[in-house]
Amino acid sequence: MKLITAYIQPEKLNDVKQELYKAEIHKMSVTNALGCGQQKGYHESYRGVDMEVNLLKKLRIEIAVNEEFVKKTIDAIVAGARTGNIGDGKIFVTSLDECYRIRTGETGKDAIG
Amino acid sequence: MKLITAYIQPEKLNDVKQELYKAEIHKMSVTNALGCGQQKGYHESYRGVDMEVNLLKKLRIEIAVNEEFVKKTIDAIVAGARTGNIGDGKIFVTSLDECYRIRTGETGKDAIG
Amino acid sequence: MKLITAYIQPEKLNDVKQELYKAEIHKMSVTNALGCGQQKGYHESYRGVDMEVNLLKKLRIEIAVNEEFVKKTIDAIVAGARTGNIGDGKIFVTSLDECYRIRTGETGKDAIG
Amino acid sequence: MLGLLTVAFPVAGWCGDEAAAAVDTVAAAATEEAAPTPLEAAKTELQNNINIVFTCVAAFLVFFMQAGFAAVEAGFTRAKNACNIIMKNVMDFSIGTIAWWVIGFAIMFGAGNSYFGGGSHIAASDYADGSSLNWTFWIFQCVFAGTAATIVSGAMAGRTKFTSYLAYSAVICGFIYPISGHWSWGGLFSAGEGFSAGWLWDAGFLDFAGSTVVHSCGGWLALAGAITLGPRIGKYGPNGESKAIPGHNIPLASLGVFILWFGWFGFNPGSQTAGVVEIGYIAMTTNLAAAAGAIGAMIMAWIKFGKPDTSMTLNGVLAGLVAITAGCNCVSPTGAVIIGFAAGILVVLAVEFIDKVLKIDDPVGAVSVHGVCGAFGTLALCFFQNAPAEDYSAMSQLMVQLQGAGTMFIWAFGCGMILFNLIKYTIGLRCSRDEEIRGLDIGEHGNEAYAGFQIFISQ
Amino acid sequence: MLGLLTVAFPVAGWCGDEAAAAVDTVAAAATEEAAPTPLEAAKTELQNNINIVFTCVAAFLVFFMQAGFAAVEAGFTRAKNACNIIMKNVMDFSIGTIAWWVIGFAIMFGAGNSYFGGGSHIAASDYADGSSLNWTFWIFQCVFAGTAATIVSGAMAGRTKFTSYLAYSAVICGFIYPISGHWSWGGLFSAGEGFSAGWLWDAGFLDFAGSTVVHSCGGWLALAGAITLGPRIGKYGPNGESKAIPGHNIPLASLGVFILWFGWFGFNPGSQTAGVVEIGYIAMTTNLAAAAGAIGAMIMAWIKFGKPDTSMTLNGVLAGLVAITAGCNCVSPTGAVIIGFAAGILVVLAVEFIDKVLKIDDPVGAVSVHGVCGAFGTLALCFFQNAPAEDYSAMSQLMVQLQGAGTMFIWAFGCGMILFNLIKYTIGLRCSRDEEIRGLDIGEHGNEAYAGFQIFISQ
Amino acid sequence: MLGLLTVAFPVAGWCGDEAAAAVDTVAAAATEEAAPTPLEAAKTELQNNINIVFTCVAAFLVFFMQAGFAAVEAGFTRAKNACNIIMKNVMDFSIGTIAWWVIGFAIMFGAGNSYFGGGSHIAASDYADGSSLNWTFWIFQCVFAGTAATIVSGAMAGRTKFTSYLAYSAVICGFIYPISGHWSWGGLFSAGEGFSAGWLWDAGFLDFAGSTVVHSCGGWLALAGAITLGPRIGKYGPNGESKAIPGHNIPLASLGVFILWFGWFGFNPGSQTAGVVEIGYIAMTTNLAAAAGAIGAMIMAWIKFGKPDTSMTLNGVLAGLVAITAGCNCVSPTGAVIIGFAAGILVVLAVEFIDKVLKIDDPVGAVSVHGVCGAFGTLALCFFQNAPAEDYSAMSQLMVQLQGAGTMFIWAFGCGMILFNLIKYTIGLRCSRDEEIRGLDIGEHGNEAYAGFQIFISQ
Ligand SMILES: Nc1ncnc2c1ncn2[C@@H]1O[C@H](COP(=O)(O)OP(=O)(O)O)[C@@H](O)[C@H]1O
Ligand SMILES: Nc1ncnc2c1ncn2[C@@H]1O[C@H](COP(=O)(O)OP(=O)(O)O)[C@@H](O)[C@H]1O
Ligand SMILES: Nc1ncnc2c1ncn2[C@@H]1O[C@H](COP(=O)(O)OP(=O)(O)O)[C@@H](O)[C@H]1O
Repeated sequence: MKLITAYIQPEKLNDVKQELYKAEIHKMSVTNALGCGQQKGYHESYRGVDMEVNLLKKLRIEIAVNEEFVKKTIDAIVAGARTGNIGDGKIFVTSLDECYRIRTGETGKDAIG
Repeated sequence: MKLITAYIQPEKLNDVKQELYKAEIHKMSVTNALGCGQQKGYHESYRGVDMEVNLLKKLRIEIAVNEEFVKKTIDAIVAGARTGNIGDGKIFVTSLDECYRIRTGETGKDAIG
Repeated sequence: MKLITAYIQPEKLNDVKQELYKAEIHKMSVTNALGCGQQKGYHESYRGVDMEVNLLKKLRIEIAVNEEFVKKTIDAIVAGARTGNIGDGKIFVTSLDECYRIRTGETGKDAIG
Repeated sequence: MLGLLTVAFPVAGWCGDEAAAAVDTVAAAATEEAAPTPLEAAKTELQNNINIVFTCVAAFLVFFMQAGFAAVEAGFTRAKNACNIIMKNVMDFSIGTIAWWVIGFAIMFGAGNSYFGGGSHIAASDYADGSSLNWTFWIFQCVFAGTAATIVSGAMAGRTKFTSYLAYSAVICGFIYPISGHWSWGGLFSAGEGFSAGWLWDAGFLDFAGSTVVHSCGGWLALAGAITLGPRIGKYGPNGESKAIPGHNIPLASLGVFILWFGWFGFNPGSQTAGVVEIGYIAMTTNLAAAAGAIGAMIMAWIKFGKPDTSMTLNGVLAGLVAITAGCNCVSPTGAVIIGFAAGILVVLAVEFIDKVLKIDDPVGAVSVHGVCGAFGTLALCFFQNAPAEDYSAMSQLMVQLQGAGTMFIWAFGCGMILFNLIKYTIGLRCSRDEEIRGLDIGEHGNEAYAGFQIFISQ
Repeated sequence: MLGLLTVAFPVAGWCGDEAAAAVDTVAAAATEEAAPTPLEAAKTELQNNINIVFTCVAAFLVFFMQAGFAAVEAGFTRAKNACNIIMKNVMDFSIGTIAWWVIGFAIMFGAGNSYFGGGSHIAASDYADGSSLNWTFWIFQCVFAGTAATIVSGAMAGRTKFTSYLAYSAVICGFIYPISGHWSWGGLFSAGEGFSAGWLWDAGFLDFAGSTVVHSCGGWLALAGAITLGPRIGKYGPNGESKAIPGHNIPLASLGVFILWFGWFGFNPGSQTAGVVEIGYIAMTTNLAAAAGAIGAMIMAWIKFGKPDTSMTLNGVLAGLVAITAGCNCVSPTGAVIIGFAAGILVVLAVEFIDKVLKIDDPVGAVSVHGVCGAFGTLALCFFQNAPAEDYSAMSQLMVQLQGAGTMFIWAFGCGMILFNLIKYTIGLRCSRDEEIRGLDIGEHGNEAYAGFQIFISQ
Repeated sequence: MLGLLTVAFPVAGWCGDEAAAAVDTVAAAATEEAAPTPLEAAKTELQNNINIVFTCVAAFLVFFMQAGFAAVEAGFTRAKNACNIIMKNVMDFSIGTIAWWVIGFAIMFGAGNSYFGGGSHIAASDYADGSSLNWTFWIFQCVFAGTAATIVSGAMAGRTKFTSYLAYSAVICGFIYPISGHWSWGGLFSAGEGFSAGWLWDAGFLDFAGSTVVHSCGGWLALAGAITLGPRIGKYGPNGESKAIPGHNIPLASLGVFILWFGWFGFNPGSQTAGVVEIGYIAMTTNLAAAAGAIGAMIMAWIKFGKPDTSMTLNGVLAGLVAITAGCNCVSPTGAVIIGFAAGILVVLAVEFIDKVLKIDDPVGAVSVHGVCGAFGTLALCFFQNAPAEDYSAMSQLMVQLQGAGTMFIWAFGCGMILFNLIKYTIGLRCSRDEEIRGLDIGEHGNEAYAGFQIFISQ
């Protein structure tokens, strides 16, 4: 089992969700995040004082999947989130040792879906 | 060492906290999240236009523990969060390679508690 | 590749960012979090009813790095975040199996930077 | 005509017995009135226009208090119920206005006996020639009725079914408030034969701008509502200990309190319904009491809880305002300060008592502010008369005031218990558990108050 | 002089033909006027001061509606555009005030013929001796012009270039509004020779406080703006289906609606520009219509969408207020309730129709509230006259009203299409795609409305 | 009596020498006064009631400015200090009201010499027969004192100990403001023998509604406070470079600015303390200056920072209003536009200068808006007189104005430095570092302003 964590542009969430649905991945968790990377920030100013904003608004998506779904999931995220512009985001994959469904007590592969 | 990540219903936080205290687990971090899974969303409408809300409010709890605490922790979360209804949430367990306490520089098992 | 997750005091973000820049680590993602640990909470009261607040405001930083950067990153975070007071925070390190850059499709070491 | 006016509205009525005499005088004035000289006629006409201008503006200010109530109540409760609170505030005034127009005004000021009006003025149909103040009086009284109605929503916040709340609104503005209002204020407006002052007015009951008539009425109804509903989920722990459920937007609530303070300058001076020298005096006592109320509540909260609590201090302002309302025209400036200060202290104690001892969940403190401080102010005015008549006796006035305040408690609380229980066992008073947990905004309205904002909801 | 005053401002003008007669009477009055007796002179002077006081206060209330518009529009749109909406509301009034001072007032009330003023009063230079109401009239009309201007910003929210919006503001307050305003209201202010009432006034067109003159004017301009701009990104799906883009702060919007309701008590009764008995009547009809509008919209939304929608109910209040504006002085109380209720229903249907059928993106419903309900109210008053003249014919009045409302549609919508397209093809009307996605606050102003708050922006 | 009234309050005093003459005239009028005819008596009485109505309403509007200040200051600072700012605004007015009642009013308007009053009217005890305006005058002046007091809180936001702030509030309303106020305005209210106009009034100093007396007073006190406190943690970087600490709620701040603009229609026209034709004129100049101020600040910010900054534009509105306050009754419309526009430009420069050059941390710009623009407006009025007397000399008036504005700077800044340093070295002026970092809401009040909202606090 893998845990897939992706940072994407906020306005791409709907597209990503749709691609995931197409790939029959229906479960995920989303968090608000701020990111900095290659994407240039922008300047705000407040009362005449300049501020460089380099923590940009991003969304963090977390999806736990069984091995056979890893590629499908990553492809779906890329399909939904890619614009080709700097700032499109990253996908991180880590190993998931165990997974429990709180409601039923199921574990492992059964619990993920 | 393991990193335990749980998604629970927001209103269950206090119960989970209490169960964790009973199990003598006093450390955790909590984030706001939105989740979708088997739980059905609901409909909002705004000015006559229907919107299906399928990202539901959840809380994400992260707890780093030593091996001997893993089961206790998971049991405590389940005890606090289970209602038996769809949407109770998931628990994910990953391996933690290392842990540092910023204040003291301690590492590993000592740093976790 | 490692995924470094740190919880720090919110007001230390700028210092941590600066130390990371000095160490030439320019990428990270930040989330709002609440934490409880050894640090004592404080009391709020509302309309005469006391509330103990033991989930304190923290920031969660996530940085994916190649092995050779792990120590530098941790040192930088510690340098920026340590005050010596309880509540300075924790750093967790997990293994990263894979990393993708959405924009280009690059993977692994190339994708991280 | 000016005679009629200045008598029928207790201009500078420092003391009680004038009130009792008023209705007779009106009758007398009607017969005495000889042909006025051109100067007198002109003066009457102009003064009447001055009165209309001031009373109209005051009515607008009182209307604006609706915004204040909405903001205070929304700010002091949770984000997930904010749309619902707002809808309640918009709708209680809207439905209340219509109920007032159809029947409420008729019951309060129409022809009738000293217990009940209703013999004329239904739907404002035969109203036009009633008085020189005319329609201005109607709108001024309409916004007063709306104030009584809106007080309740705060105490019932976060768990009431919306349809039930709508039903309640119509009944209070159409019946409960105007009936008891007639007893104290029915004599303010007389169109001659067939009209009668209320029995409390006749008894010499003093309540210039409505500490009892408006605020206690709303406050005791709120008490009945909060009791019938029961507390919000999570408000009391397993051992009955009170838990804090903090309000989500204190800046909004404070804006609401400032709006209410502002509106009270219409409520109290406007109750003079005349543009005369007394309105400045009333504005002064009103302001002194509000300021003293804030100070009293802040100090009391500081002593009891260790820190100067914001929401208690804001309640203190309102407590001072409610308490001075009955006597704003007749107490001395020093009296106003004392009444306000005491009300500020009282509201802190009352909130604690109701919350921790009675274990009644009143999210915004409506019962303490409007019920308790309203009754307190009604009684307190006896001891701080600015210029009492020679034969004035504080104790005998106190008896009358006790009678008035007590009657209101029995009437409003009683009606409230009957009404809310009726609703409870017919259409149902409380929303479902799930709806309450998710928030009434989504459950009742399918809306969200702060779309996009990340809000931590663990309660 | 008092004669002039009470005639020139249609005091209690229940019906239409008085209006037509007014200008002649003014002329007549000017010649007839013999030396007034000292009593008459004193009375005139005092009544004039009463009028000034009331009209000034009313002007202040109407000014305060700017705050209401800003809050409603900000609350009903997304957080990322909140600074921009606010800047638009501040600047349209500011630029509008200056444009009004330089040329607008002159065009609307200056010397001229029945189609166009402008022959005097530029920059208030030669204005001082114009009328007994004098400067009070100027400020009252200034805030009216500001109201017409600010209506548009809501319909164009979230995608308009800021500079273009500034340009638009100057044109509407300097030209579009005063020209059409002159047709209906030019005759309100006459300094004698060389001045002329407008042709719609002469035709007997009734629009007491501006359902058509102010609100429809703004509403149809808003329609032109929304059409020319096109919808916000993401408002319509690939198949043209409408998507909801929820407002970010409903409590703020509701505060705005209460402020507008409050301000309307300046707008409608203030249009009497006199402190007389009628202002109370107008306040009553205004309040009844607003309440009925809320009820109508709530019921309609409940029926159509299954739940009582908050933002629609708030729109219902405004719909009732806009609709009663034209006839607030002349319809019966029952008429006011009916007009308000119908407007509440109408606004829900109009919002749906414009959004789902015409597919025009009007984020706050400005076209439905001000355009549609303004026109509706202008026509509806024909059928609910409180005390019509003997020879009054609703149908013939309806023809006149149709002429007035229709003319306004052609004028305002036409001017709007020309103006906005001119801007579109010169300085550009719409901001860039990137700017729109990130939000106008950062793009246009480099500011953030809620610094520090975590806001989920997936739209 | 009417004579007394119209002289004692500078009705239409376009120019300075009338003021100097006023006190003598009052004395003269008192002796001359023969028995008035019935008509004269009636006219005096009615006009007096008109004045009371208008002045009361104006006082209510000025009171409402407290809500505006609270909203502006809360919105322009960080969320973690919002409860604290609100408590300061509620309490400075509350404590200020009581201090004003006890001693402030007596010092400013009681019997005394031209430097100091205080010989009567303590706690409003012997006040009743003072003047025909009576209590209305008291409440109007009370809310003015509250305005001066509340200005300071914004400049000291985010780091001041709450108890210290309470102490300060009592001193300013009880002593600092009334003493200097007596110099310019003591002559507004004379009860005959033993009363004396202030020396600045005698010198012909013109400050109709308080650019200097109220706003500069507050502004220079704010300067002293901000200097004594030092900047907020994180406001200046290691090399002294200024950092932005963005306000957390710009929509709230903008609502505050609209409320202030609205309230200023009480502040300026109300200073006429009479319901006469001039109030419309004053409303017009006030509005023109506010609008021009917004435009001036927006343009200047656009030029200097590349984009039209929202908070600067909002400050521009206030700058225009503060600047016109001194001369609102005597400058020409064009003059009002110029003064407002210049103040808008000036405020942007002043904010930058104070922030970046002087390195004084004034979170909301109170010093620039009230201090700098108040002084500017006081001087500027010399050059834009609408109808100057034949022998009027702008330069000699300027000398008087410089004397008045300069005196106020020395007085208010001096008193402020003494007072704040006294507090600093006794009870302490600044809260602890930890408290400041966590936010004063939790530290001082144990409250949270936005419970549940996720707020990113890295500053
Ligand atoms: N090494 C990293 N660790 C954590 N988050 C990262 C890392 N690299 C990128 N991110 C996240 O991905 C977002 C996009 O990255 P960026 O470098 O701006 O664009 P791109 O990936 O297209 O080159 C960042 O804002 C950040 O949130
Ligand atoms: N595979 C997954 N990856 C990430 N988050 C998940 C996954 N499955 C469930 N979740 C989280 O757990 C929550 C509850 O899951 P859901 O399927 O609705 O209920 P249940 O687990 O009771 O069947 C979801 O809202 C989501 O936040
Ligand atoms: N075992 C853990 N699991 C998850 N989060 C932790 C853990 N220990 C600490 N944290 C996070 O680190 C923060 C600081 O920890 P705390 O124990 O208060 O101080 P310190 O680490 O200085 O002893 C906590 O508020 C929490 O967010």
